Amino acid sequence: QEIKDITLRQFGTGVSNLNEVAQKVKEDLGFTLEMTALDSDAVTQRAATQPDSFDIADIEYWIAKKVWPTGNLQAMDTSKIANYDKIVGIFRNGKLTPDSTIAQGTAPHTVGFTSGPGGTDFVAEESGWMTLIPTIYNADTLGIRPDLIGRPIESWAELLNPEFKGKASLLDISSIGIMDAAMVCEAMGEIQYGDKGNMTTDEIDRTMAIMTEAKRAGQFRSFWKTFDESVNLMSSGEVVIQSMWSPAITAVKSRGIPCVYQPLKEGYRSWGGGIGLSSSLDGMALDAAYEYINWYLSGWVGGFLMRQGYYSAVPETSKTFMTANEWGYWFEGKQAVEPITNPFGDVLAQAGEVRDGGSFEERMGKVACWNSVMDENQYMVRKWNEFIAA
Amino acid sequence: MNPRPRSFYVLAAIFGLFLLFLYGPTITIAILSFQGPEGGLTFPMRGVSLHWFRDLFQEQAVGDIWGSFGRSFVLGLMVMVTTVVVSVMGGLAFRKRFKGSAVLFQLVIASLVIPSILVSLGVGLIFSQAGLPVHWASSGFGAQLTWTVPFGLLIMFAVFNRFNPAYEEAARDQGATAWQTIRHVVLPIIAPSLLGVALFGFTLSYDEFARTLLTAGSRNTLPLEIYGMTTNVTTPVIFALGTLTTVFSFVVIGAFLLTLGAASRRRAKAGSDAGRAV
Amino acid sequence: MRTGQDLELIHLTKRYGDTVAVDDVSYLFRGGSYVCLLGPSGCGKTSTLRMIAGHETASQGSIVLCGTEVTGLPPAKRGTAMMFQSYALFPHLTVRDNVAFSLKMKGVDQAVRHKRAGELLELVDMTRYADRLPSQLSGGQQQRVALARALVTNPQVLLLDEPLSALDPFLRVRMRTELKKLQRELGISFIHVTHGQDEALALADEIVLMNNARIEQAGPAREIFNAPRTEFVARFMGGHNVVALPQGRFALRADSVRLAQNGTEAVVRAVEYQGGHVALTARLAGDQEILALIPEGDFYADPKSPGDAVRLAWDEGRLHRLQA
Amino acid sequence: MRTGQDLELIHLTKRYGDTVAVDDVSYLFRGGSYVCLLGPSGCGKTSTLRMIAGHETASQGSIVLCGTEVTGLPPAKRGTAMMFQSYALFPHLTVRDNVAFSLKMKGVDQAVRHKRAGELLELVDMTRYADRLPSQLSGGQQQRVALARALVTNPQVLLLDEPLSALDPFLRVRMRTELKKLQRELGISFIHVTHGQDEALALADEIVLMNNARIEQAGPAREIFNAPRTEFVARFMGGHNVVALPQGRFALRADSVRLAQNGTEAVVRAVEYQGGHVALTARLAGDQEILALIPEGDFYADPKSPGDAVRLAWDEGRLHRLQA
Amino acid sequence: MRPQRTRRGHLASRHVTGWLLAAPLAVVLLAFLVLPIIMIVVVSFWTATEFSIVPAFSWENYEFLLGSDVTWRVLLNTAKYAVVTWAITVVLGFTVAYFLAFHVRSQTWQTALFLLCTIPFWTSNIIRMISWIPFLGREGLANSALLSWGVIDEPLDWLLFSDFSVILAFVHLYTLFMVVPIFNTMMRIDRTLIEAANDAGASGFQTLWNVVLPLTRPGIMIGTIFVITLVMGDFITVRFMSGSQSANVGRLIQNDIGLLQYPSASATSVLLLIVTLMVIGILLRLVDIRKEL
Ligand SMILES: Nc1ncnc2c1ncn2[C@@H]1O[C@H](COP(=O)(O)OP(=O)(O)OP(=O)(O)O)[C@@H](O)[C@H]1O
Ligand SMILES: Nc1ncnc2c1ncn2[C@@H]1O[C@H](COP(=O)(O)OP(=O)(O)OP(=O)(O)O)[C@@H](O)[C@H]1O
Ligand SMILES: [Mg+2]
Ligand SMILES: [Mg+2]
Repeated sequence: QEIKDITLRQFGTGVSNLNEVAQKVKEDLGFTLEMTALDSDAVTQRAATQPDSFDIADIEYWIAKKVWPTGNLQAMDTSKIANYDKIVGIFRNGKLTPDSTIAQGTAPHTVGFTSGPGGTDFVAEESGWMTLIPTIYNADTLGIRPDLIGRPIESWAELLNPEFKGKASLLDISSIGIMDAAMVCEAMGEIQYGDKGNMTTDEIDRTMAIMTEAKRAGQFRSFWKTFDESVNLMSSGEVVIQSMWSPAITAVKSRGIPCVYQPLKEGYRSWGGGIGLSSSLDGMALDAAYEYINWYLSGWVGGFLMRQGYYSAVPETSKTFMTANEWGYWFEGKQAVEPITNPFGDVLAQAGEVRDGGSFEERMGKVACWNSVMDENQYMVRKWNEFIAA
Repeated sequence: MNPRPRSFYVLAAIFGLFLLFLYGPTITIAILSFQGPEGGLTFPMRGVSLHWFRDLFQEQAVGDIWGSFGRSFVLGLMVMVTTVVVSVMGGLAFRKRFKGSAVLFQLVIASLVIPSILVSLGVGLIFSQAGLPVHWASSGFGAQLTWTVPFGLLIMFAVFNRFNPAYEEAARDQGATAWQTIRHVVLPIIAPSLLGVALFGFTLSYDEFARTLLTAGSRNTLPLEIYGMTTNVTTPVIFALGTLTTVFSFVVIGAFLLTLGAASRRRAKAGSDAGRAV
Repeated sequence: MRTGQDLELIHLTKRYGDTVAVDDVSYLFRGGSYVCLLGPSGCGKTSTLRMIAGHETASQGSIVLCGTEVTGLPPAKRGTAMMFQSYALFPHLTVRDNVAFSLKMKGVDQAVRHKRAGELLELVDMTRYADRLPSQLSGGQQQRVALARALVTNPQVLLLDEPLSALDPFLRVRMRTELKKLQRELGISFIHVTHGQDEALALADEIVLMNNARIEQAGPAREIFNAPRTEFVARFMGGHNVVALPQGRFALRADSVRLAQNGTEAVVRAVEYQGGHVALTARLAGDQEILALIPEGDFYADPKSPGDAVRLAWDEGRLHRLQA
Repeated sequence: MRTGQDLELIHLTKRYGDTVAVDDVSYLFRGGSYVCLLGPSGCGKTSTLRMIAGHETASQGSIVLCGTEVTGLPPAKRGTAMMFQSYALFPHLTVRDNVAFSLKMKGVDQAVRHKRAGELLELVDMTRYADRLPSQLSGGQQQRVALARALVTNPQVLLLDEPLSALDPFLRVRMRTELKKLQRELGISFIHVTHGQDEALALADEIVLMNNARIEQAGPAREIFNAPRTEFVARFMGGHNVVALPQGRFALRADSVRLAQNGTEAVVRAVEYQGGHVALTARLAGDQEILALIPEGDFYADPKSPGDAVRLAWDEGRLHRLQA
Repeated sequence: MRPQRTRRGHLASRHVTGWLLAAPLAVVLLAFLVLPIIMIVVVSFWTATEFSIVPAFSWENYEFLLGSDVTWRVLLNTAKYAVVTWAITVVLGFTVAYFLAFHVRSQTWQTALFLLCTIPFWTSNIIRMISWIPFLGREGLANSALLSWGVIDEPLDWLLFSDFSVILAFVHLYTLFMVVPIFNTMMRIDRTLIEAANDAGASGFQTLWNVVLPLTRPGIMIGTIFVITLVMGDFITVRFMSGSQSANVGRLIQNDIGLLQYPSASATSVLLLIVTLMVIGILLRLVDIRKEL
């Protein structure tokens, strides 16, 4: 059997399951990568219950907290990963720079390592066995339509500002949505959380009470669950302020609609994604999978994703696949010197514009919390259901 | 022929509005599919072009429309054939009023009314607990059958309620075996209804979402794929797909009606002097 | 006078759940005769015929055709053929293919079976229509095709369930002549179910009159009409009065009753013109109704209307004693 | 002899696309008479009746009832009522509610309409069944209910489309007596569509015989039977031979033909027993077929079989000259 | 073929061939309906961790489910959607079926108009659902049309992401399920009954109310069964069209599934199953489906 006969089946959400990546894999590595895009619920569900239906899972770190203990994924030997040392600190020891504080929530490094091959636990330090290889990550904040709002927005608290009644929206993925809600409540000064990533039942109750009241008052136009919904809500003018993902804002902008990724004084809510290997993967296919991971971290994909507004786990390697202008704009937060385009050729920014939120350090250095799975997760889910049904 | 009463025009207007309502989304889709390359899924229109129709035949950023279309199509055909076969056999069986048929009938009704997500969940659970791999052609196929087969069966009930058993007796009288009776008499006579069952089975399967959701396995059917595509920026390309589907359906149905018309005209011609003699 | 072609029913019974549709019927149908099974609705005619055809299993008893017990055989193995009430022509097959159907089932070559079908269509004078579909034929034409289809298997007995009921009266009379002619030419037995006594009288060599799942009376048509055994037979065959006299009940043919100067007093109730005759219903003292069939000429020489008083007379010799 | 109750059709025409179903028919139905519309299938009887009822619009011409032009009026405003062939009883309503239906439509109180329905059920002798559903009635009973329902509106004209065709022959004869009786009692017009000439003869004061969308002949029943105007009438009414002689075509009643020692030579073709008579069909030289209706006694004194040579005779005076 | 086959033999063969013919049907239903439902019932008594289900008997799921007022609120909401959708589809479906059955005269036209109604259903439901946003949204076709006609001054918000839009989508999706059985029953109404009513002086509306409607009841019942079950089991329409702002039972189940809470999802499913079967059970008492087809 030759490597070009191998087919690896990868699934994930449409965020990173891009066909261009598969094409490039075919070109560079010779084997076939089959991409299946699913919605986020289905991703979790498949990773947790159908280990035979995939070879590579492209999931988020907080989901790993649920999926890893099932044993459906296998630990990865860091020694086989060429660029391991160049992976940003966030995914290794939690610190962007040696003196950063670690944000609240399920920080990626806390679920990034396991005790060894076959392990279903998490260990705090770099054990040499990784659960997921980080791929992309970003910091999220509120997206706004400056043309329809017409004034500066500085705080998460604005989401519940009655001024935007019927024109606000929130993410309806409970684990993430509650974080945004917590950011809002904290910004309003209503609640002081011990750890937003791991709330007490009391904190959950109070958060949901505030949100429920706002919902009943008609604050929200809609909730969204998929990337595309958030884009449509924003670009159709249904909503002028909502919690949003950075590339979604980019997508709205690429249609020529003004939309701002609004840095806020309370900081960002952040997330990271990574790829894991199915435990049923072995032999040549496993070798191919390692080859794929190494390739993934070697820069091309990083550049490709960075151009859409994500960050690469190994920025250094990506740099070689980007122009100085691009690197300056996307990573260093500098003014563009020429028009900036996304990988599909759509112009996103003209010369002279700067990226919202600034440089990599400015963004990722101001993470207030990570998407997470709480100890009181089940309780939180039920409360969230109540909120939706209210 | 009597002149049409006033109520006809009122009802015709209501029917027209109903059609307009049914086609509302279809029309929106059609309009939006002709946007320029900057177009999104919402109004206002951004340019006018055939860009998205061209794009439909190229690879998308996310997902594999034609691959999943192929799977949906194959699955639709599998479901269609199975539905026709199973419901014809079932329809024949129920005419025999065998012991236990009442219970089986209750099950058929249950299958029809049980919420789709339960079937999806249940089949998914069974497969995962039994350690079987879920696949659109196994678990997905089965889950869809719980919906199409009862429908097909109901149609077969309607058909056999109107089927004159004298045809079968005549065939038996003429020395046809049980199988020959079915093959040469029953099936040809009910063939038009079978076409209906087939069409129905295919349509229901082709657009089935809930029952396939937890049972499709590693590869998506078209509805799942489209749903999955919404986890990234979806472009008017899915509207182009919708428009193309609609045009295709019009062509198919138009052809069907023309054949029907031609057949009846041919028949009318052949029998023009029927009833004159004797 | 048994022949090799006889059809015999021996203690034949048919039950549907609690209903007894045919109750212990025994009868010998002589080969080559035209027999009508006659009786009111629900008396078991169809059930009997279908048991003979093999489309219904007998609950008890047996059926013997040409000396062979056929009770358990499938329809096509019995030497019978059936013509269905609504003809049951296969709507998707042409006239020719309908007729050739049984041959096709036997695996006969197309050329051979088309030739044979052609012969039968010739017999029923339908050659011209061989390529039509049944829906393109009139009722009478359909009937002939059905006949041809039934005869293609060379049956010893042809079974017909109300073959004429779907036709209009004009056609009905014409087709019954043709049926009778055909039976005579072919020399096989026809068993014909009907509930029209005129049809039975016109066609049958022998009438089997059923009532309540049993045979009430059987015999040549004239015998049944002239010598009804029971009141039921007399009433059902029509044209009879049933007169209650001290000596018992008697049947009196309506055409033996006449208007006379000296006779029993009666009051006219209804007058029906029937072409050659007038049917006059009158009530005698004691609420007895009498039907008189009076030749048109006689009646209109001195016409009566409902309400008129008349005198009716008949010969004592025309009274036929009824057994029940 | 016009009365105030007359129904008149004036140049009435009905077209369905290219087919002309009723072609320029004019006729005066006298009030209080029983008229049968007779004719072969497709001749336009139903179309005529439905135009009178108002269920079909006339393509041309007009309909005048009791001096009022009703051509454009809705059915219920015409003073006609219709009894449908298959009765068209509302299956979800009881017998009483069926009869009371039109009163309910008028907004009549329940008590009043039930009383009136009761009277009509009394009239047709169906009081006992008032609470049944139609499906729980026999054919004859359903017919009476349909009759009661049609009569509840006190129509001047009752229209009946083949009212007896769904009944078995036994019941048919009984019901026709009742229809006639009822018409006489009510004194209103009945227009009764049928394609059975025996039915028409038995019931009608006047027969309107249609053919090919036109009236072929109309008049009292006896006149039609005894003096057919055309060959079509003679053949359709039955019991007639049409004889071609050098002087022209003549109708000859079958009961005027007798077997005789000295008569025209003929060969027996078919013999049909008909109860009191035997219908003997024989062929004369020159392929002319003659039907002879011979009294049973005479025939069986010297029975004939198909193929026998016989001699047939008739009185010249019985020949009736046909106009076409 | 034995010449003397006994009555019993014949009977037995009827049951045997019956079951042989029904075998594929029985297998499908057993494998993909009965077993899964049993599985759901069993799992509803298990417990779950974050990531897997634990086969240990427990009432916990039901305790929570039946103890929470969310359940009841959601159930009520589900019922509300079902009832409102039913009411609208029955009126609309009846009207459309009435038009097709009684006013469209040729069968070819009936077929053609019917097929015309089905064409939109060939486009994926998801695509159609997405397209409601540009149709009903603030800047959508409906609002811009109304604005340009001067009917309204401001875009209507309640056209989208509201109970209105949910019901609208349901009506859009399921009216045809009402039309077909009603049409089927209507076509079997003897046309002379209408004439008889006419003859009795009934106006068009009186005929409709006193004759057509009662006789169409079985069709309405069958349509009702379809619509009620489809709405009760739906989860995707409610989510899309309410902008995730309202919930029905289906969504609760789907949420639980998304979070891998299978036992809890199963318990909710069992509840939904019981409610659905009860409603349908009642409806089935009012109509004999097999006879009415
Ligand atoms: N399949 C059946 N199941 C139950 N009862 C039946 C069945 N077929 C006939 N019967 C009953 O058996 C009796 C005789 O029926 P059959 O059809 O033989 O009567 P028939 O003489 O042919 O009547 P008709 O003149 O109305 O055709 C009737 O009471 C009928 O209701
Ligand atoms: N609705 C219609 N559309 C087209 N042609 C019709 C229609 N109704 C009747 N016809 C035609 O009009 C002619 C007369 O029909 P009508 O029903 O009046 O005949 P009929 O004398 O009642 O016949 P039958 O004895 O068979 O009932 C026939 O040729 C028939 O085919
Ligand atoms: Mg019968
Ligand atoms: Mg007619």
